[in-house]
Amino acid sequence: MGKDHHHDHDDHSHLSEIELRVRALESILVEKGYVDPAAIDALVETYEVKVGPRNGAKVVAKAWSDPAYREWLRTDATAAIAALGFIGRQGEHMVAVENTPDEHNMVVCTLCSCYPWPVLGLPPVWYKSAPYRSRAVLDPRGVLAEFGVHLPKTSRIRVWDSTAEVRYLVIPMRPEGTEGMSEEALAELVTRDSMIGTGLARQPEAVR
Amino acid sequence: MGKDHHHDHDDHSHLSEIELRVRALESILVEKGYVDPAAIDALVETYEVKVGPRNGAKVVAKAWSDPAYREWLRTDATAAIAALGFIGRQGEHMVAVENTPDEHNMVVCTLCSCYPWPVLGLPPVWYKSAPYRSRAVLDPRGVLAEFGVHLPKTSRIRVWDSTAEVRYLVIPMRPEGTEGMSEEALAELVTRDSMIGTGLARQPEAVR
Amino acid sequence: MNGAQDLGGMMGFGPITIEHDEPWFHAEWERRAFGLTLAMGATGSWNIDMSRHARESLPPGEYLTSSYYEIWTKGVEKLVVAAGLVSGEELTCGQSLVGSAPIKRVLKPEDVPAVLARGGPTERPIEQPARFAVGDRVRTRNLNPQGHTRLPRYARGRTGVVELVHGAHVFPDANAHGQGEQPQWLYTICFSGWELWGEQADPTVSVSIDAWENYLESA
Amino acid sequence: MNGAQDLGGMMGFGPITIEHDEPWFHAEWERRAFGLTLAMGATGSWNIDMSRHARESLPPGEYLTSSYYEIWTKGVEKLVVAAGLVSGEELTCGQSLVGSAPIKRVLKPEDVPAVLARGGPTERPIEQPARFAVGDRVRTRNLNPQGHTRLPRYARGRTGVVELVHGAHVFPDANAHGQGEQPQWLYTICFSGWELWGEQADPTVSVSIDAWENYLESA
Repeated sequence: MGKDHHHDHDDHSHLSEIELRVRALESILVEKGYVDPAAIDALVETYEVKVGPRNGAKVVAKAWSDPAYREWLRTDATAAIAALGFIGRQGEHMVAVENTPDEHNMVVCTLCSCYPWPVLGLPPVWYKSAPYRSRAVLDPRGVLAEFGVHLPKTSRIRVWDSTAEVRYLVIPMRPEGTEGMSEEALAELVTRDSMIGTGLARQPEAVR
Repeated sequence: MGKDHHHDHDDHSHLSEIELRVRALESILVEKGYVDPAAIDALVETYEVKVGPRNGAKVVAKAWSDPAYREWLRTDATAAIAALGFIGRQGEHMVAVENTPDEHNMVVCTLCSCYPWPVLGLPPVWYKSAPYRSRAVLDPRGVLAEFGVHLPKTSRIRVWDSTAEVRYLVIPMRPEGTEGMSEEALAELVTRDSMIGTGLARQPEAVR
Repeated sequence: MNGAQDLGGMMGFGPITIEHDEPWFHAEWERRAFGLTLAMGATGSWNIDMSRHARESLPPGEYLTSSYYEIWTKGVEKLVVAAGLVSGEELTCGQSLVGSAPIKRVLKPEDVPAVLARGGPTERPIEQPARFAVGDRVRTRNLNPQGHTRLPRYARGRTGVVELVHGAHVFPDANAHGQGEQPQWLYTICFSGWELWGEQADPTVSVSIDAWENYLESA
Repeated sequence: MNGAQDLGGMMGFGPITIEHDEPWFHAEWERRAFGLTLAMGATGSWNIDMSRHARESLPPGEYLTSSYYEIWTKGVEKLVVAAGLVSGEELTCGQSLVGSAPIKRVLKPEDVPAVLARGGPTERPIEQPARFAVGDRVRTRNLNPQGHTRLPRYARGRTGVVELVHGAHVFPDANAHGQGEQPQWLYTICFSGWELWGEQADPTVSVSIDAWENYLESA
């Protein structure tokens, strides 16, 4: 329909418009002294380099390995996660929810993009997108299938819509055959998606 | 924000894109023999020249003047309207709803643009627009105010959302001081908006 | 479907733009889009419920940023492709590339008045008696079909009163998907503003929808 | 508000686009938009609820056709104008035209780690005891405010069970509009899929929202 071509064209002109717009906004805010551009650099660096889902993987691996920590995580996730050094913005009030053979947990923010930054970093584009936000609460089984996750038909699916400042971390099920693995090795099995609930932990074979 | 300029630009390129698109579609359909361009001309001419809200105004004026017709309109609007020659597409199943000092009727189609073509012609852009469709059912009083209609706070407002193939014609209240006026003169007082319910009939002074 | 067409109760669209002395069409292409939509409709290649579904299943962002006759045009494009009358490639390159497919009928200019006068009545005789009568309290079902429906979201799971009984009419939820007309009793159901919008609603407002029997249960 | 941000249960957006090895940012302007949104947030000129409302009150068609950081950028533009920090004219011509307005604080790069670590906790001590306890059946109110709310449309007027009690938290519906924090008890309310989406819903699904006490009544 001449449509794809048109869309490509749109995306390009769009990008340059928004580039100009962001540049203008930053220059105004900097010129007025409201924003220090070096602070922007520091913010970006924090989330591009320092904070990411490896943090959450450590939390999960510890919960898999240490029953006392797991219990702490269940009863006071904010404190248990803070004990590993993961604190602050968009993780002020944490709740950990545990998958079981009977129940699978999945997290969404239908109203915006709430996501536990200190343990997972910034959300992926799909998490913030209309297709995910619209369907996660209506058809979570269909959404999971798109992620390649096919649960038994009898498994309960529990969706957590993050409508307040509470942030949810899914504790995926520990894969079979991982007895005796170190926390570090276990952490390798914990994917970002498994902590959102759109994936499962990897099998140990997959990382060997 | 450099925004208005950009939008203007968009609208222009947009218009030409859609112009090309409609032209291409028509030429394909004509070339394949599915559509006779003269039939398109005839359809357009019908609704641009022949069918419009003067039809509905005749219905309303007759209802104001003739109690038997008014009763027929109330009980079988499709037949009563057909008796004046207004029949067919988008008016197959008509219901007339009468305003009273206590209750004001207003028509919308929240799901698309259902509208009684044989009596009102094609709907105005605002009737088909998101602002009207979204708010007519939630805040009809606010919508009426935007049309300059300020009802007493105690007046009931009755909104008809045309979700099926039934089409609604509002019979506005007959203005005071119109006793003895001919049907033809009365029809002059009946505006399109008064038959949708976003207006009132004009006062006789206004047309003198 | 819970698409962008289901606008009742949405917010954020701004004021209503009222155009004085509005022309019936604002550009020549609108005339052609209007006429070709009706002319193609008259070929009998699809029904009105399929047309509506073709329009409402545009991606929501596209639906809300397209003008009215743009939506109609995109709807016809989808319909002719789905009906096998035109290929996607033909639309892309803007010209007919292969012969035409069989078509039931072609609207001739001289038949326009008769076709418009006939319209498309949707009332059908059915044997089953109406389940509800004027004055009955009914509750709309909370239906969320992926396909076409004429039960708007704002009126689902709400209790109202039967105000009119319209006879049995073609059921759009079936007819839009090639499942036949499956006529059902059609009712006007009136709800209080409170029931629809909660305790903060304007107490003078009531709103009705026209609802097929399948949308309803006794309340 | 019933804006385009309220996406739960909508249809028609197509499949989820999953990007493997997705970068944190897809263009330099996204980095800047992200950083300047957080840096301006740190000035204390508005709160997070005001930010969310600025974004969600974009016209729905614009919201749905803007990328994520475009929405953030447009949000900041609205907020700086509303706060009197930048004029619409300055945004239009893309440069500062007059002196700056007073501002509470400016985020320095060396303070970034501490500011992020502190975050913005929303729990507040209140004297009033919680009205509901874990296991209580509650019904969400059917609220349709013109302003900000965190009660999504799909979960209004629905009966569920209190699953968690989170303490009292800042009430966004007030805080977004400069009416103070008005902290209230916050609960996780769990609903069956049937309750939310009707009898045709997947019986294995349940969905929770986090709901402030004002959103709830006993059921």
